[in-house]
Amino acid sequence: MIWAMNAVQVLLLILLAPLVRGVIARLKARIQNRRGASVWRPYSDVFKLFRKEDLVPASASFVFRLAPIVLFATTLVVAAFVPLLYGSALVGVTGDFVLLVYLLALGRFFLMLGAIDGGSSFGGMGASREALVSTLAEAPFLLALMSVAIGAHTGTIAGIVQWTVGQNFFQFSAVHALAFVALALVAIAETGRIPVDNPTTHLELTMIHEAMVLEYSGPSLALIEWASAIKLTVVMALLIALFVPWGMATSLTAAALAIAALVLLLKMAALVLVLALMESSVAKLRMYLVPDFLGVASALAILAVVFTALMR
Amino acid sequence: MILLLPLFIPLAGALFVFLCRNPRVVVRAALTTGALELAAIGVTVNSIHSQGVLTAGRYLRADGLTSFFLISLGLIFALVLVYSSGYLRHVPEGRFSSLRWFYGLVFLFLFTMVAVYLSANLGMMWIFVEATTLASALLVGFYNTEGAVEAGWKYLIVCTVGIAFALFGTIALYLAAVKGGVSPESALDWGTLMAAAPGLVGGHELLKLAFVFVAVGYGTKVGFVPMHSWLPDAHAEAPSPISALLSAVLLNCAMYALLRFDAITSRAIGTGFSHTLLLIFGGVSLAVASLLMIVQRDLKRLLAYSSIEHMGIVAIGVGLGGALGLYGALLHTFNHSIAKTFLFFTAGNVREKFGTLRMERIRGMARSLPWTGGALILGALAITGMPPFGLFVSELLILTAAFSTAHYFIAVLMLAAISVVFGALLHHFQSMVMGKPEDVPVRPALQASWFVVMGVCVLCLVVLGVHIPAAFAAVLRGAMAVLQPAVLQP
Amino acid sequence: MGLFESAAARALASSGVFLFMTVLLIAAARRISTCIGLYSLQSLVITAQIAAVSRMHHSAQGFAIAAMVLTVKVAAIPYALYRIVEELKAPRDVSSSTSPSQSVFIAAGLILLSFFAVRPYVGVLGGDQAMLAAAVALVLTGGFLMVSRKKALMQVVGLLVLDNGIFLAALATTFGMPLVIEIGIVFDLLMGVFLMGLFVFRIRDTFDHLDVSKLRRLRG
Amino acid sequence: MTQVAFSLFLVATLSVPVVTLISRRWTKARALPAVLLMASLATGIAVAGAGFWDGQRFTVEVSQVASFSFALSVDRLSAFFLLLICSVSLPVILYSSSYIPRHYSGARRDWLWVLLPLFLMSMVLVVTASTAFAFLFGWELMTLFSAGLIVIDGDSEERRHNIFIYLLMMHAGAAAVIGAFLLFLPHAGNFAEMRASATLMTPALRTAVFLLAFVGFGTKAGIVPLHLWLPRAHPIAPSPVSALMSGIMLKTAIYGLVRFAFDFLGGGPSWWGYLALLAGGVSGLLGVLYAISEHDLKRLLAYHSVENIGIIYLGLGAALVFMANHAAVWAALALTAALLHCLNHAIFKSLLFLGAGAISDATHTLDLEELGGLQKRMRLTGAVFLIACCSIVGLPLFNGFVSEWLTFRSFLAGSELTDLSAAIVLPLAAGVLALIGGLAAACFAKVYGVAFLGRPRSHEAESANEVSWPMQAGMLLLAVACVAIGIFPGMVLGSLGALTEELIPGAALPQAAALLSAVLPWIALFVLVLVAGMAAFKRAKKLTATWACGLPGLDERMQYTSIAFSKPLRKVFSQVYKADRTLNVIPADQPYFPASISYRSVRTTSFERLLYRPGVDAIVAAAYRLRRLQTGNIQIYLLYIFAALIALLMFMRWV
Repeated sequence: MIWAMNAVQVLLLILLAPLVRGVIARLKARIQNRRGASVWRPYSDVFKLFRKEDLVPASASFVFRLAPIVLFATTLVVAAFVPLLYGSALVGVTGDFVLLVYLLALGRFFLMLGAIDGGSSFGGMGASREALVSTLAEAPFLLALMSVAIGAHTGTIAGIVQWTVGQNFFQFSAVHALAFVALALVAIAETGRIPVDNPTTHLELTMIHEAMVLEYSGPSLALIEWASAIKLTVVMALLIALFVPWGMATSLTAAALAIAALVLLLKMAALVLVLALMESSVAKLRMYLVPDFLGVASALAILAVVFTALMR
Repeated sequence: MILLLPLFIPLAGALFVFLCRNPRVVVRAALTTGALELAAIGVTVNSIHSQGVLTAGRYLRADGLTSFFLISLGLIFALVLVYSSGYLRHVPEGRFSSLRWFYGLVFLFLFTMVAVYLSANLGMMWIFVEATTLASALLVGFYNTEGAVEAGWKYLIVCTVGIAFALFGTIALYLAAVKGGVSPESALDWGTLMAAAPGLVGGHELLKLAFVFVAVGYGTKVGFVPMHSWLPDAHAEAPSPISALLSAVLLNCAMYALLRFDAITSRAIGTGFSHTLLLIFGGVSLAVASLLMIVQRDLKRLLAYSSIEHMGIVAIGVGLGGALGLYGALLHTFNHSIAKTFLFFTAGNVREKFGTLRMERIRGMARSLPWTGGALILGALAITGMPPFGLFVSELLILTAAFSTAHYFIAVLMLAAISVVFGALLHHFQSMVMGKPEDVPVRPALQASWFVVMGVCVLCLVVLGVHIPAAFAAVLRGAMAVLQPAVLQP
Repeated sequence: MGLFESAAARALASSGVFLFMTVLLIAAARRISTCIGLYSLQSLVITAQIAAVSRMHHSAQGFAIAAMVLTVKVAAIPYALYRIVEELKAPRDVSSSTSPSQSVFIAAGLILLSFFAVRPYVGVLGGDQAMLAAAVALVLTGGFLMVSRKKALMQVVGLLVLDNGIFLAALATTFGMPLVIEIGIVFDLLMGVFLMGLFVFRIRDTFDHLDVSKLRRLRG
Repeated sequence: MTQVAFSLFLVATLSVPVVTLISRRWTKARALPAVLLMASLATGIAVAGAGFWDGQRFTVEVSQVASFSFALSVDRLSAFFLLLICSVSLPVILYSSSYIPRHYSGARRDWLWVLLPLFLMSMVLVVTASTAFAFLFGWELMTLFSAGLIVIDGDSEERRHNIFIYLLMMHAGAAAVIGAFLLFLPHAGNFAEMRASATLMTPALRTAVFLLAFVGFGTKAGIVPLHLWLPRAHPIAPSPVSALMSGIMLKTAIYGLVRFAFDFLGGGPSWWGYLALLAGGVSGLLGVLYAISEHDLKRLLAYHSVENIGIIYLGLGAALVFMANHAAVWAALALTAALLHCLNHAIFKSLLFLGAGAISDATHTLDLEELGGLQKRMRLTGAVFLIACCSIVGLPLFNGFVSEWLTFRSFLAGSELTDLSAAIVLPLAAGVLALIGGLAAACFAKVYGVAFLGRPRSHEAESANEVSWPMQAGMLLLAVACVAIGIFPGMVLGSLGALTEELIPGAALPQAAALLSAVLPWIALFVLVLVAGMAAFKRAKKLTATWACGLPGLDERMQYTSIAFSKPLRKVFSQVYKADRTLNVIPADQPYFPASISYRSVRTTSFERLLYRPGVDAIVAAAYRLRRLQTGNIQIYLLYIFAALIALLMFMRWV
């Protein structure tokens, strides 16, 4: 029963991910007074790409083709960490935040290699910039998660969520606020959204993620796109689960789950809206302002950790 | 009467050598005499260990300490003779600097040193220590070059002045003994003094005075800073075999005299004063010598300073006192003698092949002279107390003594100084051995004698590094038993 | 001032005064040969003292020593030194780094110093204070000569004076050491002087001068 | 039984040099030394395994023949490090058996085969010694033999300078180690005595011992700022030797520190731990930052040794802090993490150095800017190098991750401590570790990407070929070890737990073991997913040219170089590098076209400049000042004597 539940959660994440992306795109378009594409557009993109053939640069080695698969696989496992409707997850029971962070790092590492393997200057540029961002993002990511974990006296995501559900929202410490902001900033950097990176840019010199995948096509590109969609959704779900898990089902009854699903949808919608608003109101940062951006995140994360220690 | 043997053989050898004119005969005679002398020493040592203290008349005496120093003397001397037979092939014929004179003086030198070891009477001992200076002065000036003459003069004057103070010290001790109720004619006999020492407490001040003078006097000969000034000059300018003798035997000889006095003094008025003095001298010598080694330009001068450094270490070992310190110190004198002989022989080769000892002119020995270069590196490792060579053991022993008696300052000083020395030697030798040989000298066939000598040295060093033979340990214990009748041995 | 008086008085009282005079004169002397002569004189005084002391103690040994000292220190060594000076055919001034007058005053100062120095030991060492002081004074001036006089030979002379001092000290404190020892010491001295003479010649031959302060090839 | 096997192992290893010299002229027996050495190492592995997994203890006592009390004994700790040495050096020797003959001939080859076993022997001596003398004996020899191995590789002014620095720093470090041992006197006979006497020591003495050990072993381990020798000495050795030095020799220092801090002293005040944490953090960060700025592969790897030693020190520091706070369980966790990282680093770092050797073997260069596209030309080498990169970066599925994960967990556990400072410092240390990990990832993405991926940047890289099979086999073994430990850490963790329980009284290793055993299956699942994915998406692929914005003539020189790749990070952390850049522009008559611009960016030497130079200069200056006292003037010399006499007489009056 519970396993099935967890499996459902993962499937939900994987399948809904492109939709989330589509919704964000559509919302942004509306905010910018454009009609925008259909919210199902990402699905059709993925399917189309899967049907196309794989163009591989002559100079590339097996790493080039391995990279998207690894990226996709890691993202899947990460997806299996996060509780959505019920306070448990496939890996979430035992998989702790360190593993989560490092799995993402694994995927990213291979994507960077794949980008370099392309043999063009853009791939190298993208990888180099990705290296900068991810390097600086890793510490605040871990620290923010850790501050929460310290509060919950456990390292596993599901454990943290269960603990948080047990708490009262209104007597929440500043720690969570700090950690939340830090994690949100990191999430933006991780998922390559504005102001750190612009997923829809067509100007090579400003790209990070897009520059890395410039050489990819067909199924490989499909995997990458889907993976990044899942990553975005997972991170959002993670934010929700860690900081506003209330409304999750406490018992495995259909009613409870239905309510939980509804609540989750609302939360997601709110988060999407915020994201869309922000992305259309903020300008992308210059490359060398990103460190400052992440510096703020780090500072907040450190404060969060220190406060957890002080406020025991 | 056995004791007369090691005394007369060198005298006879010297006489014979002086008389005969044919150089080949001279060398043979020298080697035979050396062999005989070695045998005589062997017999003496053996009978010391079978019968205990030997005496001949009132003025000759040999005990465990004697035997220990005689052994190292005999060994080094044999090595030096063998090496010289190959080394001194072309000597400047001149007054006092012919092959005859060389061997003649060498044997006189040997005689004086053996006499120092065998004399029962501190006055006698003084006379012969002074005699060593006289016998070796001409050898130092052997090459008769500007440097040699200058070095010889300085050696002669500085040491004589120093020794003069030692005489005053001896007199003061004599006085103290006489006042202490020892009969005047036997008041300089070491044995008697040792026996009477505990009763000499009356002459407290006097004994201190005596020891100060003796320390300065014999210390000059040992090469303690600041009385060391003669040492680098003499070692650098003398022929390499003589440098080896000076560094490996003469310094020990002076140290032996000092040990005798130290034993009496510390037995009479406690170890406090004399050992503090030795620690001071040792520490200063160690520090100054190790620093000066950094800035040397001449290979043999460098080695000379390293001798000062090691005498400093020995002094520290003695000064730390206790069984461990003394054991280490004695062992260290032996190890140092061998290692330093080894290095001076190597330096001799370097000089012969490169015609200079200026280190900046010597490059790329690894290519041009692989054996000599290798020997240089081995010697450096040995002298800096690296395993598996003997000095590692003895230095560790002395350090152990320092730590276990909580002389942390001395210990730190010693560790630091050893590191500095290591750096200095590494810096100098590395550039000599490595690099491109500027002018590759014709690689001359090395003497078989050289290989023999070097082989023996390395063998001794390594053996003493990994395992101290029981017989040798017994000798060491015997020597310590003489100096510290009270202290129980390790 | 009183101290100087007392020092002078004691000195007069004993034969030490002669020694002090020789010391001062050597300090003042301008020519090597003068110094040698003064050294011989000094040794003579010491011989006299030995004789006196051994007369007091009725020791035949003492007389033997006296005789030996007479032959070696009063006759042999000075003669040998004279010959060396003759042979060398070198300028005979002592070429001091201090002017004669300065040297005299320094020597006088050293004599005073020696009186101070021996005072605490008189009790311990026993013996006549004046003689002790004289001994120390000889040692000090010997050292002073060796440090201040540039001529190689003068260093020898200084060494001899220093040695005289120690000899005298031995005499003053213990009435001479066993004969054999004394003989050995004197023999050493003889050989030493011989060798030094030898080296003086070598220095002359190799450097064409006798100025030891210029022997500075080996340093560092 | 094991004792006999151990003695056999020692004798066999020692016999290799002899065999080498005997069979020098005998061309048929070229492989003999290697084979013999590998056989003895296999024995060593067996012995060590028995000691480590079964916890057998035994002693080989040779005091009666030695000049000092001299005994070798193997307890779990020794066995662990013995296992580390043997199991890592076996593949390295296998590699060398082909590498050495390919690169060295005649006397140099013979010397290598003489010195290699002796070097290994000295390290074995260090980790199995149970008396101070035996330890120091091996300690000094280890330095000498490694230096000898470096010297063989060639000779130049720079190399000589590097060797000089290496030997000098090692000697100074050894002096500190000697001090640390001798402070136990009079109870320094053997380790058991020292352990017993440590409890009776005064706190001051214990602190002195710890600090001496910390400095002495830190010098060998290469913690900042004592790391000066490491990036100088390791790159200039023959590649297999670099592997041994970086992989194993550094670990002997960790062994020493663990012996002292945990076994003898049994922990101390918490500031010891903070000191270790500080050293670890600084070493880790600066090590990886310096590494990023390098493009000489071996020097880059050497700097990464500094980084990984830093990570190990973080673990040790955490353990010390926990012990000071009486949290034995967590201390065990942290110590296990540190020890496991020792093993992991030994494996992947030697693999990386062997890979570097293979690269230089194939392309005759180690400059990243000259490489590229090797993956297609050296498939196996590339693959194992990739595995090594993943391991050192600490990515899941590879061994590096396991130890780093344990370290993270121990940091998290730090928040449970009641001591506030510990509860703040330890979790923050996790941030430092995360930053280190991120930087390492960037660095190795650069290394592997630039060296093995994309298009070849030089003709040598273009014409590179796969290396000989023994070299491949050696590297493959290590790579397998990386993955095996990465997926099934239980193999070593159990016994490591037992080991830490021996070292830390009252400790047990439940959490870590439980957590890991819980995490493991999911990692395995992840592997399955990965494989399945690969199988699923085997689709038709078509080779094309790289996209060049529709323009022709995209050539390999347009790829990102290693310098370019690391530029953003170097810009962000410019404070670290700032010290040694010099840009001098010589202006000409026209304002915008200067006559010449020369830009020079030296490898960082700020420590040398600020820390070492002044000290060395002071010593040398003192030496020259003393030299002036030795004026050739004999009269001055006499004056010295008189002065000494007077001084002593006065001294006498006082005493």
